[in-house]
Amino acid sequence: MKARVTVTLKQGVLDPQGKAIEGGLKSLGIEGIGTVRQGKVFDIEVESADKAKAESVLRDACERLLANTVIENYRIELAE
Amino acid sequence: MKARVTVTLKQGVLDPQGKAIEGGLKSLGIEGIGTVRQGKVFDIEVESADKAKAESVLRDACERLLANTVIENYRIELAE
Amino acid sequence: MIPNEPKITPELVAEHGLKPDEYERFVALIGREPTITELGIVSAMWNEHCSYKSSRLHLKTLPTKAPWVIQGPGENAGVIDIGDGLACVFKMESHNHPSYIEPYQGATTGVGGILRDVFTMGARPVAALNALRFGSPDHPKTHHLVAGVVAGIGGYGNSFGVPTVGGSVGFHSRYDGNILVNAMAVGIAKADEIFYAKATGVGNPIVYLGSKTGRDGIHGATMASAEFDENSEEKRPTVQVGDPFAEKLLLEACLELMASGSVIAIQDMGAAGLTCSAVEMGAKGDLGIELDLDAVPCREEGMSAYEMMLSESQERMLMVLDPDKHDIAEAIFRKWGLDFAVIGKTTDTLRFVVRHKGEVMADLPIKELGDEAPLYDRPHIQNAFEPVLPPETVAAPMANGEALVKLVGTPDLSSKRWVWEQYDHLILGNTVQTPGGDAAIVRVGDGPKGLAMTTDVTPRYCEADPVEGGKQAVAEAWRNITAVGGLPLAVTDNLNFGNPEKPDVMGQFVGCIRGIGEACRALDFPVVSGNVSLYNETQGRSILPTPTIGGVGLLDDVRVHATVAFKGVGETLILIGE
Amino acid sequence: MKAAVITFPGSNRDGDVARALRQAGATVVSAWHADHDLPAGTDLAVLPGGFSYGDYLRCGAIASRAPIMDAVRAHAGRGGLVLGICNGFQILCESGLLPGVLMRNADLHFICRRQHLKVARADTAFTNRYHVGQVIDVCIAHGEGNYVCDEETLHELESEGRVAFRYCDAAGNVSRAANPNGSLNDIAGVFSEDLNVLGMMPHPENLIDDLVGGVDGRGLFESLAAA
Ligand SMILES: Nc1ncnc2c1ncn2[C@@H]1O[C@H](COP(=O)(O)OP(=O)(O)O)[C@@H](O)[C@H]1O
Repeated sequence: MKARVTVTLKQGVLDPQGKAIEGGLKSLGIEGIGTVRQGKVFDIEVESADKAKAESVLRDACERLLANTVIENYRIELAE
Repeated sequence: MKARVTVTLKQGVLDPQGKAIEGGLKSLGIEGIGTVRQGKVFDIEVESADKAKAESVLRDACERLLANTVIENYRIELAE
Repeated sequence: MIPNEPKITPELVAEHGLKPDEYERFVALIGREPTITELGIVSAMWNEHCSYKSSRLHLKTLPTKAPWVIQGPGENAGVIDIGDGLACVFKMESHNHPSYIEPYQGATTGVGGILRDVFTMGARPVAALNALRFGSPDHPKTHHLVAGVVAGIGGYGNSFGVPTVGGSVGFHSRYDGNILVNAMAVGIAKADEIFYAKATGVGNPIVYLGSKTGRDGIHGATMASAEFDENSEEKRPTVQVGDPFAEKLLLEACLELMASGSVIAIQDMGAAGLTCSAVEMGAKGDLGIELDLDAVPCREEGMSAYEMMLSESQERMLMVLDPDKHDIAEAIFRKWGLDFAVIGKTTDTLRFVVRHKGEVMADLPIKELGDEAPLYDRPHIQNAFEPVLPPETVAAPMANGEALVKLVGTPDLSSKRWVWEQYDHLILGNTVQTPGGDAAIVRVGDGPKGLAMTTDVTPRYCEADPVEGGKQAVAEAWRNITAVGGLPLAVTDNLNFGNPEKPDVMGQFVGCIRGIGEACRALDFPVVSGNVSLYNETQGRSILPTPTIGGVGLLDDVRVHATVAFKGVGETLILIGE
Repeated sequence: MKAAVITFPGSNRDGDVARALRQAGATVVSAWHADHDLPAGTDLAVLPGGFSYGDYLRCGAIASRAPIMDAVRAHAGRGGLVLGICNGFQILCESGLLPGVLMRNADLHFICRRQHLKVARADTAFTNRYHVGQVIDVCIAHGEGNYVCDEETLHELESEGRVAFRYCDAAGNVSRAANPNGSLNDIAGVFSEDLNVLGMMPHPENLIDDLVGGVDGRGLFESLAAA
């Protein structure tokens, strides 16, 4: 089963990446861009065909490695 | 308008980071994970309220900075 | 008029870490009930970290003077004269608690803070060191903490562009729930171009520099702020995120600005950011300060005065500017892409006045905020000493070889290469002695002078006998510097202990300081800066007493130095000392 | 030889490379990322190491779009010399002046250590003080030095002799074990088609002094100073 995990910074946490990218876009003369916040996606093959099982494996992976839950949120989507 | 840009590595491009994460998950004893590919998301505020306009600004941003189109694909989603 | 919302309750006072009698003291000082912003301000000024209320009395006993000391403790960093018109500026600081919560960001912001302390004084950082203590290697959290802290220290220093040239790493189960991350920075400045925090002149602009202010690191009493929605899906994290890129720009902009002659006084925004920096600048200069928070560059919308005054957002500075140089200063900051805003002015009222949206949110006597902070002579006792073991009662090892292998295999004595290879220790091209020697050596500019530096402490000695342990830490730093050929000049310290309200912990603290003082006096090795970190304990169990000593020495000709490596076959080994 | 060292926001080895060039006898001037022109008379444009824009998007990505880069492109187009070290190499790849990309080190850690390199080509303006096969001892300090390109490009680089240096051990053996970051074919540096642009991950500028580790980096700067 294919899954996508999206990890984003919690609200209020400074995002130096996003800030630098904003600046980069401005200096390229690209107009009309407000704030930018950067996150990560992980496209993951999960061996299990059982949705609930796959989700629990991914949750474990997020909590323990993929996301830094002190400052990041994560979201798991499973492909149909 | 809020938008999300997702940048992922093209198929066939090596992803050392994804590989290392796979290894990391294994060594944590998390079972049932196949390949992992890592990408980026950008949550962007676009000033324009016009969808077509916003999309063209974002496309420009992707082509010129956000994605390295030699190795990366991008996808633009606009919030309703 | 001063808005009095919300009402100050005993719970709110407690959430701000103030004891009832401390709060009484504050009310008596200002003659009325404080506003929430004022409560926030005093909680920041009177906490242990800013006021040194438990340690001040004892720190005063340390020797801080010598003919080569230009600036002792009390400024952002200590300054010593190294000849040829140059000064060495250095300090060490802890970031223990944040690093336990989020090791990567905790370590980065620790490194960022100490680098700022050094370049605020006009010095260009030339080296960084660190002293780390982790829990037992088998503890489930240790692996994650080590990996995160080391990556964070490297992540910040490497990007900022300072070589991380030395440090120490140790493991002990007493740090399981409370690791230590002590970071030291060393910089070089012209001896007659050191910048201080003392404001001068009435009506001079107070300028805000660097990154924008967010809600980072606002502790404890966040619920006190009107905007905070307790039901919001996530509790706002209080973790600060370091931005070494912004800091690098801030460094270059500040040094350029200082060279332009526009800076009257400057102070970095560290703990309790705007509050501590503004109060210190005013109080040191016998001046009042007025701030208008509407001008503060904010990263988030709807920030209250309370939040702005307590935010610990990183990579920010406060400065008193020569009013005639406004345009020059602004141009420099714009060039480096940093925020620059006049947010207030100096006054002759000796009041600290904070306005927001046209209202006065705080109006406090500026000198008393620091001078009248509580001062405690906390009770201290000396734990019973462990009996000294006569050597003959310790069984000789079965085989020396085996014993050696066992020793070499212990975590504390293992190779630290994995750690220091993640630090750029070669940038700037002046690292004469890389990690792996007794002390690091960094050439000063194109030479011939060099600086030797080291961080040392052996916590189990300090636990067994605080006075002797304190002395030993100083002596080891001294020896490490002399061993590479340096003349030891001065130290910075980072005193990491448990809860000072416990007499036995306070006893360790007092004992170690006495030992450090005695050794420094005997060796003519004054303490020019330092940091105290108390309340390092979890579930009532305190860490080992860990007074880290950072020593700095001078090599007049850096080409003449010693290294640990054997140079050839058949050389004579000589044992020196008892 | 007049070398212009370009400072981007976040460059941090600009001083180091300027020192190495000066010591080798070059005239060194500085250039600013926001400038539209290189200083008049520039023979060599240098993109130094560092973390331009924090390396926050992709290493070198934002810097590669800076105004000065148009001037660098034009300079290279005229056959002018361009040297990119570490972050400079990343910027050159992002700007299209060199093929390929630099990805995270295979073990994901930043690595700073001494590193041996094997000189793969010595008949260029950058490397003529070395000889082919020579093993030099410099240092690396990077988190993203894993050189990756597609097969076709790799074939081109190899068949056209455009690899400048490869990672090797002290004895000169090029091998996976001596490769610190996982880069393809152990590539540590590559040339442009006309051999006038060099990008490399290691830092020869930090090995120009016996007191600070050795002098194996000097050859590069002496080659350039004489060019
Ligand atoms: N956290 C660290 N950061 C940088 N260098 C370190 C760190 N820890 C240890 N080192 C370096 O590794 C070497 C050996 O460290 P250590 O085992 O503590 O040795 P010693 O007890 O001889 O000082 C020293 O040169 C020291 O500077």
